[in-house]
Amino acid sequence: MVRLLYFAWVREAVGTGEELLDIPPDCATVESLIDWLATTSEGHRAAFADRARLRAAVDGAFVPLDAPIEGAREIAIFPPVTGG
Amino acid sequence: MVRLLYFAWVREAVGTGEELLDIPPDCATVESLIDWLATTSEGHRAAFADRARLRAAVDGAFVPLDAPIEGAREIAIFPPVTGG
Amino acid sequence: MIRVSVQAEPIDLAAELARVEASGAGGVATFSGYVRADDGVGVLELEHYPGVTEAALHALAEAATGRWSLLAASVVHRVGPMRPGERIVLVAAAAAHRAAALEACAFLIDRLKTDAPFWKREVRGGEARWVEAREGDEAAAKAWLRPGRCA
Amino acid sequence: MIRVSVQAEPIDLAAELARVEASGAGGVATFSGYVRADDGVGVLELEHYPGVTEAALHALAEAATGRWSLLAASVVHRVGPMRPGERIVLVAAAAAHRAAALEACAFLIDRLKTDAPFWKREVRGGEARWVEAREGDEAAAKAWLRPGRCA
Repeated sequence: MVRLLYFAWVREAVGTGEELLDIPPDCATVESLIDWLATTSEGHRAAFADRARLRAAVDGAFVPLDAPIEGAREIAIFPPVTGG
Repeated sequence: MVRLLYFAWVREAVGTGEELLDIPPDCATVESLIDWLATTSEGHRAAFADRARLRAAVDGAFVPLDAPIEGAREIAIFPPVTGG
Repeated sequence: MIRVSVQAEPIDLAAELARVEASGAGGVATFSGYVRADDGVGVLELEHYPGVTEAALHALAEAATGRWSLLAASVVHRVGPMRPGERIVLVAAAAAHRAAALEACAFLIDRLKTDAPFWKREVRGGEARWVEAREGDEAAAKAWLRPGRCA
Repeated sequence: MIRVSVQAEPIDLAAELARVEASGAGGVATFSGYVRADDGVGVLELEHYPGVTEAALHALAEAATGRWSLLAASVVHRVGPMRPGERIVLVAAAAAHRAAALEACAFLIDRLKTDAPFWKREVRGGEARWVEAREGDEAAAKAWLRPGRCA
């Protein structure tokens, strides 16, 4: 089980900020995880339509979308940050 | 009559912060004024011994030592500033 | 001394400054960011990634402390809803000399804009809109990575 | 809005900040300088050129306001005797965006060091010594004159 976290408009589009999922074993990277998530609901599909607007963190560390996710316990997907 | 002002260690060496003086008409620049002032007392001589450590203002405006002083009402002589 | 806070409460500037001043520094530089009052925003909401945000801010403060030998660094960021004119963020850097404090302060706020997981949502006349990231922010943050940058 | 004060009273940072914040700025940058507590100075005395100092600080604040389109600029400097840890100077710049506020703040303190007639005298164990001007201050102030300076 992996904990998925969504923030900002990604969270709103998905419809939840958090879900616990069994991820298919062939999801090797954040990007392939996103591909699979997009098939799980209309909300996921809409949230993940534009990959250029997505960022990710694996176990609390910012990573590029082609980063591996093997062994990850928490994966967050969100828009570019806008703090400060 | 011109008002002379001295600050910081220049003031301490001269022995006063302010004096009103009739300046000889051949004192055309701050530098020539300083030459003349240095002859007026031992304190003035000591204060003005090292020209590289002196700065000046004429009527409130910072000027180089070779600036003209004709018509000046207030001339200040002081060390490089050290505020802030 | 590093202080990091991500909080719903208003930022108490005087209290935060008293902390960094207690380091005995010769100079303290600060930057405060505010909800803009001039573009019709009624409410600004700040969302963050709990835990990870605090860790990112701490790492940023540690990086600044090491690079500029700071005596103290504080990064305080508000989350939740806030009104125009309210303080969103405060960064402060205390150092023996002014150049270090000023540069570290600019570094902290530039990098915070891109390195810490915060998201802003503006509410204008009942309509909410997520703020888009600015390319200028990425450029400002990256400038600190160039070895040849003018100080 | 420009505010300049040369005063014997302690600098009230919270009150000064409230003034610049009232401009409705998106960002406020400040720099505060303190009497160093770490080099044995018991008392620091600040002398100035009354009238001319205030005019110089005002001219500096106006230059910064014009160059960075500031919404507010404050320059407050203490004179007379003060103790280690006390605030000598505060500069603050308020602008719509952070880069302008940060740069204007650095400009104000760098130029203040060379353009305003203040002189410091340190008293250490009963012995008084006038502080010498630092060459680095001249260089920092002149850097703002170079058109090619990195921002």
